This record gives sequence, C-alpha cells and structure tokens, in this order.
Amino acid sequence: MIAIFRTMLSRELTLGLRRKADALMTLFFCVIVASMFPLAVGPEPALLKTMGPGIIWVAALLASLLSLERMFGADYVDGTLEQMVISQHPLPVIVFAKVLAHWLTTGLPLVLISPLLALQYGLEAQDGLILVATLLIGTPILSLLGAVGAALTLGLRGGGVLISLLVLPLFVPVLIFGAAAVDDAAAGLSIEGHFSLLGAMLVAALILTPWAVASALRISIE
Amino acid sequence: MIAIFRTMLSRELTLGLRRKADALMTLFFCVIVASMFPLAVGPEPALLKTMGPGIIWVAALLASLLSLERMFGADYVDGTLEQMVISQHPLPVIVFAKVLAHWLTTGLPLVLISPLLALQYGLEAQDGLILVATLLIGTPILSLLGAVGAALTLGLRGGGVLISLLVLPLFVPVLIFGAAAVDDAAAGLSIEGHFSLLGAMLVAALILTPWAVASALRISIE
Amino acid sequence: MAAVAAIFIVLTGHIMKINWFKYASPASFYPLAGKMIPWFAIPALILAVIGMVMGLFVLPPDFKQGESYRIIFIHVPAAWMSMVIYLAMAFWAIIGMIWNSRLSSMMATALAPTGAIFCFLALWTGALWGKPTWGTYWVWDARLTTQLILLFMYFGYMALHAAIEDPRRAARASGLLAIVGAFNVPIIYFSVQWWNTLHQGASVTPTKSEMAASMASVMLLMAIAAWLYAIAVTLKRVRCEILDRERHAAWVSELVDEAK
Amino acid sequence: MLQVSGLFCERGDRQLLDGLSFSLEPGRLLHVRGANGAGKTSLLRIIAGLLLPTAGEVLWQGKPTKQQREIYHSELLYLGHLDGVKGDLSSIENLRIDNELLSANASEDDMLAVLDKIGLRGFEDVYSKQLSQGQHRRVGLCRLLMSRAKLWVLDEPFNALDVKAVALLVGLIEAHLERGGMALLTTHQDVPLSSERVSEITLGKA
Amino acid sequence: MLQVSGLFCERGDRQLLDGLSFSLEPGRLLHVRGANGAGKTSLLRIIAGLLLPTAGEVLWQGKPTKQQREIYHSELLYLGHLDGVKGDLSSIENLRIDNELLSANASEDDMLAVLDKIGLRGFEDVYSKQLSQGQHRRVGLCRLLMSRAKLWVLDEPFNALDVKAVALLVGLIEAHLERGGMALLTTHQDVPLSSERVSEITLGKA
Ligand code: HEM
Ligand SMILES: Nc1ncnc2c1ncn2[C@@H]1O[C@H](COP(=O)(O)OP(=O)(O)OP(=O)(O)O)[C@@H](O)[C@H]1O
Ligand SMILES: Nc1ncnc2c1ncn2[C@@H]1O[C@H](COP(=O)(O)OP(=O)(O)OP(=O)(O)O)[C@@H](O)[C@H]1O
Ligand SMILES: [Mg+2]
Ligand SMILES: [Mg+2]
Repeated sequence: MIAIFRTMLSRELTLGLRRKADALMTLFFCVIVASMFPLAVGPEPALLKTMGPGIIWVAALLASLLSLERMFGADYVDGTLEQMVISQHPLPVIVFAKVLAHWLTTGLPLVLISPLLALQYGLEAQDGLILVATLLIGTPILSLLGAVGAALTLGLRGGGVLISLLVLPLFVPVLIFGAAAVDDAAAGLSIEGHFSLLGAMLVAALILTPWAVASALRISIE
Repeated sequence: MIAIFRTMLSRELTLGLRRKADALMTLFFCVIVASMFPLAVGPEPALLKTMGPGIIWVAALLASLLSLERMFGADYVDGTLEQMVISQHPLPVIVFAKVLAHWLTTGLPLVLISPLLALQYGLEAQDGLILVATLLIGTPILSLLGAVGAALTLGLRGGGVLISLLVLPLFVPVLIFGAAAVDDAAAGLSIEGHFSLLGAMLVAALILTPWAVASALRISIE
Repeated sequence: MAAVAAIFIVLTGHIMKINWFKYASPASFYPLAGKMIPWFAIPALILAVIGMVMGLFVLPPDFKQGESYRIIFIHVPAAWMSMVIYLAMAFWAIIGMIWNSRLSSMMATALAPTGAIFCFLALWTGALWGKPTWGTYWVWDARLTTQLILLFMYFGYMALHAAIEDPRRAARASGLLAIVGAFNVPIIYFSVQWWNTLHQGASVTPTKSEMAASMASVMLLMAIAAWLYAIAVTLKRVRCEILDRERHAAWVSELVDEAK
Repeated sequence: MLQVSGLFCERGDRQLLDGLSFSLEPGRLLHVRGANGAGKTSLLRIIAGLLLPTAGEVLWQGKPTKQQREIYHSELLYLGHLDGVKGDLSSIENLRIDNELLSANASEDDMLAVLDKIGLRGFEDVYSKQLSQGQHRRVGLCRLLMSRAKLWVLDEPFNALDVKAVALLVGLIEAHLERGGMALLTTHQDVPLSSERVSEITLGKA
Repeated sequence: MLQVSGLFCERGDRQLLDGLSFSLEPGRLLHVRGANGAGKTSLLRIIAGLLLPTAGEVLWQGKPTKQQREIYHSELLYLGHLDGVKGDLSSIENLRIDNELLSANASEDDMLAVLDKIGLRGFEDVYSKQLSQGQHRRVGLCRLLMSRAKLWVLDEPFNALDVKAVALLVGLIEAHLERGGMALLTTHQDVPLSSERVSEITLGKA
C-alpha cells in the first residue's frame, strides 16, 4: 500500500513537474493574478492592505480550480484511470496520492510565495504569518473538495450542474474563514476559532473525501 | 461562408448548453470572487463603492480564464479540430464562430450578472450602467485574446495555468481601461477616451485575433 | 522609446543584412557570429566600465536624493532594454514567419533570456531605489506593475517555448506569441499615462532633457553599453541554439571533429 | 493528379522520410505499407496538409498545395486515427456539421439515408459518446458517403470495424476509384481490394 | 474458473445481454463475437468489474467477484479500447507504473527486456504521445508480458498492430493458455489461434 502510494505520487509529480519551468508556473500565476487587482482598483496602499488576504485567497482558489479538470480528466481519456480502478490496490489510496500531488503542485507553491505577496501588499509581518498558516490549512481542503467535483464531473453523467453547485459553495466557508482569520488578527481579535474550524474541516475532508472520490470515480467510469 | 459560420456557431452553442455546468461554473466563480472582498474588507460602504468596479472587472477576467482551456481542447482530442483545419472554409471564420460562442456562453452571462454585483457594491445606477457597458465591450476582447492563448497551448502539459501565464499580461490594458472608466465616471471626469480606446481594442482584436488563432491552431495541430 | 526601438532593430537588422542570403543559413551564420561577438563584447565592457566609474565616483551627489540616485545608471538602461528587446523579438519572429527562416526564429528565442534579465534588473534596482526614496520596496504603481507584467510576458514566452518538445513547433508557436505580445508592449507603456502614478515620467525625450547634461551623457554611455552587451550575448546564445538544432547536420559533425 | 516530390520528414531525431517521391493518377489507390512507427501516418498528414515536411513538396494538379490551400482542401477528404466525431453530439448532429465542413449540400433526408447505409439506423439521436467503438468510427466514415472529394486519404480506416462494415468500406473505395477518384490508404489488415488499381509503397526497411 | 450467470445488460434503452451465462475453464479462450454495437465491450467491462450489469453475476472461483474485489482484481488483466498509456510519460515510466499497479515486481532490467521484446527498443525514453499509434498500443500490451494474472480480458487487442506485432501477441496468448491461464477476447480480424483451446459465443443476432 505504501509502495503504490509512493509510485502514484511520483507519477503525478513527474507529470506535473516534467520540467523545472512547470513548477514555477503556479508561482508566476499567483503573482500575476495578484498584480491584476491593483491595476483595477488603484494603487492606494491602505486599501490594498485590507484587500491583500482576500486577493491571495482568490489566487489560491483560482489556481486549484484551473487545475482541477486535469486531476482525473486526462487519466479518464487515455484509459489509465480504468487501470487504476481495476487494480488490486485500494482506490482511496491511489486517490489520496493524486490529491496530495495536486496540492504539492498547486497549493504548496502558493503557500510558499504568499509571504512575498503579503510583503507586496504591505501586510504586517505577523499578519503575513497568519495568512501563510491559513493557506497551509486551507489549500489542502480546496484540493480535496475539488477532487470530489472533478471525479463526479468526469463523464458528466449525474447532472454536471449539480457538481459545480456542490463544490464551489463548499469552497466558500474555507475561503471566508481563511481570509477572515487574517483580518481579525489584524484587528486584534482572537483567531483561534477560525483556526479550529479550518482544522476541523481539513480533518473531515482528509478522512471522508478519498472514499467519496473513489466511489465517484467508479460511477463515472461506467 | 455565412453558412459555415452559422453551423459552427450553433454547434458550439449546442455543446455549450449540453455542458451547462461549465457556464454556470464561470458565473459562480465570478460571484464568489466578487462577494469575497466585502467579507474581507468589511462593510464600509464608501470603501466598497470605490473598490467595486475594479473587483467586478477582475472577477470577470478571472472567470473567463477558467473556460479557456475548453475552447479548443476537446476538439483537439477527438479530432474534430483537424477536420476544421483541413476544411475548405477559411479557418478564421470557424475560429470566429467558436470565439463568439465562447463569449455568448461565458462573457455574456457575466455581463448580465454584473448589475447585480454592482448593486451589491452600492454603485450608483449610472456608474453601474457604465460598468455594464465596459464589460460588454471588454469581455469579447477577453474571449478573443484568450483564444490565442488557448490555441497556442493545445496539447501541452501546463494546461490552464500556462494559458493564464500567456494571456493575463495581454488582458492588462483591457482591465486598466475598463476599470478606470467607471472610476473616472464616478469622479465626474470624461470617459469618452476610455470607451474609444476600449472600442478600438475590440475592433483591433476582432480583426486580428481570428487570423492569429488560425495560425496558432495550424501550428499546434502538428 | 520608439526611436530607441527603431535604432536597435535597424542595428541588429543591419548586421544581419551583410550578405543576407549567404548568412541567412545557420551553417554560415555560425562562424560569422563567432567573429562578431568580440566586436560587441569588448566595447560593451569598456563603455560599461567608463560609465560606472563616471556614474559612481566622478559625478557629484544629487542635491535631493544624495548618493542613491546613482542607481539610475543601471536602472534606466535596463528598463529601456527590457522593452526594446521584446519588440526586437517580435521583429525577428515576423521575419521568421514571412520568409520561413530558421535563423530568425532562433534569434527571437535567443533574445528572450537577455530581455528577461534586463527586465528583472530594472525591477530589482527600482525596488532597491524605492526604499530610500518612497520608503517602501514595492508599491502597486502603474509603471512598476507594468514592468512586472512585462517580465511575465518574457516568462510566458520562455515557458511556452520550453513546454513544446519539437523545436520547430516551439519556435513557431512562441514566435506567434511574441508578435501578439508586441502589440501589448506599447499599449501597456502608454496606458501608464492615463494613470495617476508615483513613478517619474519620461524625462529624457528626443527633444528636451531635464537631466543635467553630464548625467544624461553617462546614462547614454550605459545605454549603449547595454545594447552592445545584449547583441553580444544574443549572438553567443544563437550560436548555441544553432548547434543544438543542427546537431545532425554534416557541418556540425565536421566542427566537432575539428575541435577534437 | 497528386504528386509528392522529395519529401523529407524528421520527427524526434528520427529520419522518417528520406526524399520520397511518387505520383498518384486518377482512378488509382496507393497502399502505404510499413511496420508500426515507419512513418505512414506522418506521410498521410503531410499530404493532408496537417504536418509540415522538413523539406519537399506536395503538388495537386501540378501546383504546390500550399499555394492553393482552399482549392486543394475542397478536393480532399482525410480520415485519421481520430474519428473527428463529437461525443456530445448525436450522429445526425455530427453529420450536419460534416456536411457543412465538406460543403456536401446533403439534405436532411440524404443524411438519414447515409446513416442508414452505414448501419446506424436507430442511432441517429444517440450521443456519439454512447456508441460502441465501431459505431463511433462509422459516424466518421459517413463522410465518405457524403463528400465529393477527389482525393481520399484514409489512415487505417478498417480499425474497429466489423466484417460487414469492412466490406461496405471496400465497396465504397472501389466505387470511388471507379469514378476516377484517387485514394491513399494505410492498413495492417489484408483487404480484398481488386489489385489492378492498387499500387504499393513500403516505408522503412520492410 | 470464471462463471457468468444470467447477465442482463441494458444501455440506452437497448437490451444488450439477455440472461447470458457461460463459464470459462483454465487453459481456454473465449472469443466473443458480434457486430459493431452488439455488446462485446459492455460484456467485457462487466466481467472486468468496470460496469454494473442490470442483473446477473460474475463469479470467480465460485464466489461473486463483488464480494472479493481485491482478490479478483489481482488475478485479472483488462485491456480495453483505450490503451491506458500516459502520453506525457516515456515508455519505461509507463511500465514502472503498470508494474506497481499490477504488483508484478519486475526489475528495471526486466522492464527493459519487456520493451525490447515488444519492439520498442530505442523508444524507452520517448514520450508516449510521440509514438505512432501502433507503438503506443504496444506500450499498453507490455502489461501482458509483465503481469501474472490468470484471467486476461482483451478487447480488440489487435487494433492498430502490424503483422509482426499480431504474431507476437498471438504467441503470448497461446503461451498464457498453455500455462493454464484463461482469456476472453474480442476481435473483428481473423486471428490464427489454434482452435482446440478456443470456444466462441456470438452476441446479438449474428
Ligand atoms: C521596482 C520599481 C521600479 C520599476 C519597475 C521601475 C521601472 C522603470 C521603467 C520601466 C523605466 C523606463 C521608463 C521610460 O523609459 O520612460 C524607468 C525609468 C526611470 N525610473 Fe524607475 N522603476 C522603479 C523604481 C524607481 C525608483 C524608486 C525611482 C526613483 C525615485 C525610479 C526612477 C526612475 C527614473 C528617474 C527613470 C528615468 C525616467 C526617464 O527619464 O525616462 N524608478 N523605471
Ligand atoms: N508527435 C510526434 N512527435 C515526435 N515524434 C513523433 C510524433 N508522432 C510520431 N512520431 C514518431 O514518428 C515515427 C512515425 O510515426 P507514424 O505515426 O508516422 O507511424 P505509422 O507508420 O503511422 O505507425 P502505426 O502503424 O503505428 O500507425 C514514430 O517513430 C514516432 O516515434
Ligand atoms: N456509455 C454508454 N452509454 C449508453 N449506451 C452505450 C454506452 N456505450 C455503449 N452503449 C451502447 O451499447 C451498445 C453496445 O456497445 P458495445 O461497446 O458493448 O459494443 P461492441 O460490441 O463492443 O461494439 P464494437 O465492435 O463496435 O466495439 C451500443 O449499441 C451502444 O449504443
Ligand atoms: Mg499510423
Ligand atoms: Mg467494443
């Protein structure tokens, strides 16, 4: 089970990071997205400072949404997903490896670059740290929940509309608590509540979604 | 030429409507992004009002990014794109039909929902109207420029993120003028200049990009 | 700016025009480029040294900014070059498309890293300069943001080139991107004028110059050095590109044999 | 008449075509043979204008195809490894689009007749992604029944087809040649084409 | 032993399987015949556990496969219409993953030998998307050389293969049966399998 996990993880990472340039791509992407807002809203530093956490969170959301379709889509089209489903290994483990790889290639780079973005938006050092922490907890949730949506939408059977209706609203609480934690910290309020909520969501997602995704895949592959 | 245009347009619209989830996803995304900032920044009406146009513009821009990969991707995989490329009809016309359909299924819904967003941000009725007008001119430019990126990246690994890296910089002028028009209108300045610039960009994009996309497709299909 | 671009393009174009038909083939351009490199590299070095000595030691400190203004001698030439090189890239891409010449698309490819480095340099020096003058490394000012966007246009070009395995397709696809992007460069550049901005407007224009004559001349020196450097490095990189793409050609194997 | 002169093609460091030249007269079929990876598909795609050769030219009626792309493409029908059938559209919807792309001017009834002939009666309104592999390919093959192109370029058209469909396709090709059409074909199967109209070339070392 | 009992399958309003039952003994091959759209792929996918039948059961060694999914899947090798080969990975990288998925425990050298045998020497490090169609399929077929599964379910494995590869594959299947393996096969081509080990069923009205 560990062997298959390791193989699948390295497969996904190889695919995601065929070249060094690929790894950098998400980083650049976040920076570009973050640069769009000041262009549109204007250069007012105080305004940008308050918007900062929200913007960085939106960049995270967008980066995971943009790459969701490929999480299973490519494997579905070329038949490798079939082979995973009928392999003797537990499907949730394979799924978990794929989701982890997705996070490592889209979520983690974002977490890593977020201090720089925080600096650019003039956030205080401490607020920046809190932002990084929320992203560290929040982005895996995005990957996990996104995987459910991606699996269900594969062949687009059971009403695809339903899925985006399902996944995006699930993202919303993550987004809100994530961005709110930073704001509240800046305002001197307690943020333990936010963090424990985010943590609880992460744990729940970690435990439940691999199974949900596995069954969704079995259904979609018919 | 009109016949092929009409056929391709209706094909794309049929496909678009069969995959309602995709269109709805862009809408949702736009709404979520736009709703995030009030949560992050707080309920200060004056602040929200100044931010509004910029945020709605960025939300629209990011939302149209989401659907770019699909514009040619599916046709590439199943070989229908090949058949279009070697058909006797001018490829730019076919491309134009596809882009128009893309705009009708993603850009237009965004334009239609924007008054609602403007309302959320407490924009004056007149400013809201101007916002809608800039979006109406601006979103087709996004679809046209996005098509170039989508065509260039066909079949490549980076997928959605790579497209964004290519096209977001191209979107910048549209964004600047689109958002600035509303701001300046609110400040009582003349906005004819912005509109004529946006209009000029639209015309230029309408004339040039179908050819660029057509050559990009010929390159990518090898 | 436009004039600068024109000069650069004409200059590089002129070099290539010498016996165009003969040297348009990679095989004959390779040795020619080898011979040309020192003619650009050495003057570049000399001018840069003179400019640096003048700029850093000879010129007096600025009455408002003190010593920190000296960064301008790198900052401004780098900012100019970063824009000019993108246009030059597009120029070569167009030539490559029209005449289907492999060498021109290789020129475009070879220019990209240099442009990106200049662009980064402008950002870096600007940020360093921002701290003493504006009190912060970064503001979301239009000029700064657009410079950042330009950097990403270079990255986009290079990422697309790197993502395509087939060198011919890579050259054609990224060339097309450079052409489309070239429309964007002036738009971005001028769009700044419609924006309220912290950054200084253009103070050196063909007709009038606000700067002290001594300062302007040092800057000009540095700018010329930057051009010469860019040309030399580009030629060097084109040579590598040629070798890589023509590695199966007979003349490359002969070259390798000679080297042995 | 189709002429190919001095074609070179290099893909991924491998020299596939090495100055290939041939010509194809009306009423004749050229069977391109070769092992897997010999370069058959590459050749056919070059001829269809989907791939640029490293050197060499394809001539149609004596003129380079590049200089008369629209005319050439109006005389060409290419069926590659991919069917070119849209899974999210029904068979008849796919046909309507092909009809327009090929400028075949078939009426709605014609198209139903075509579907009938190819053995898809009753599947007109089924989404193509819900068809079996062979049926899916048949939707793509309908083009042969609709188009009036002079040059057919068929890359392994018999793949996935059952015996009946193969016979039908052979009949179609023969009728096409009979009418003075030309065809280029690759296939690894033995196909009962009457040999008097057929020439062969073999790519790679056979 | 594989047993299939009372399988019904309905897809898109069409009754494909109508109470189908059969059993397959070790050392035997079942050739599933039928026209395009008869339901061969559907049957094979049901047996592989990729599709739920409307009614009926598949039994492996006397027990329903659903109740012993992991055991059953460790004895099964399924090759469908899709190759299951990742275009962005090289042949050898693809093999490494299959090796793990099949728990085949092949060493790096074994895998190179497998690629050699299947005729992909020199293509080990080429991205699979840069292979020709037949070479691409061969990468998928490598599984047959690596796996030690008892039951092979092969859906049109000869598609796109050249003559030499077909012969190789026939040899592999025969060796597998010789070893006491079982196989289910569909193909529209005539394949020279020695008939004593082969049974046939035909789906649909033949
Ligand atoms: C990261 C920060 C910065 C960036 C990206 C940046 C970018 C640029 C660019 C693109 C130009 C060329 C403009 C043109 O040709 O018209 C330029 C020129 C210039 N920059 Fe900056 N800059 C930055 C920071 C600064 C700072 C902090 C100062 C000093 C206060 C400064 C002073 C100048 C001056 C004096 C020029 C020459 C303007 C002219 O004469 O045309 N820059 N910069
Ligand atoms: N996209 C590509 N990029 C690089 N090389 C390729 C590409 N496609 C094919 N090749 C190489 O070109 C060679 C010939 O491929 P081609 O598809 O023309 O063969 P083929 O004769 O059609 O084979 P098959 O019978 O398997 O279909 C192969 O060796 C393959 O590795
Ligand atoms: N995903 C699907 N959804 C609904 N119906 C389907 C689906 N796939 C196949 N069918 C239907 O099931 C029938 C049998 O399909 P199947 O793929 O099993 O045929 P087959 O015997 O394998 O044919 P072929 O020789 O063409 O591969 C077809 O009539 C087809 O329309
Ligand atoms: Mg082929
Ligand atoms: Mg089948």
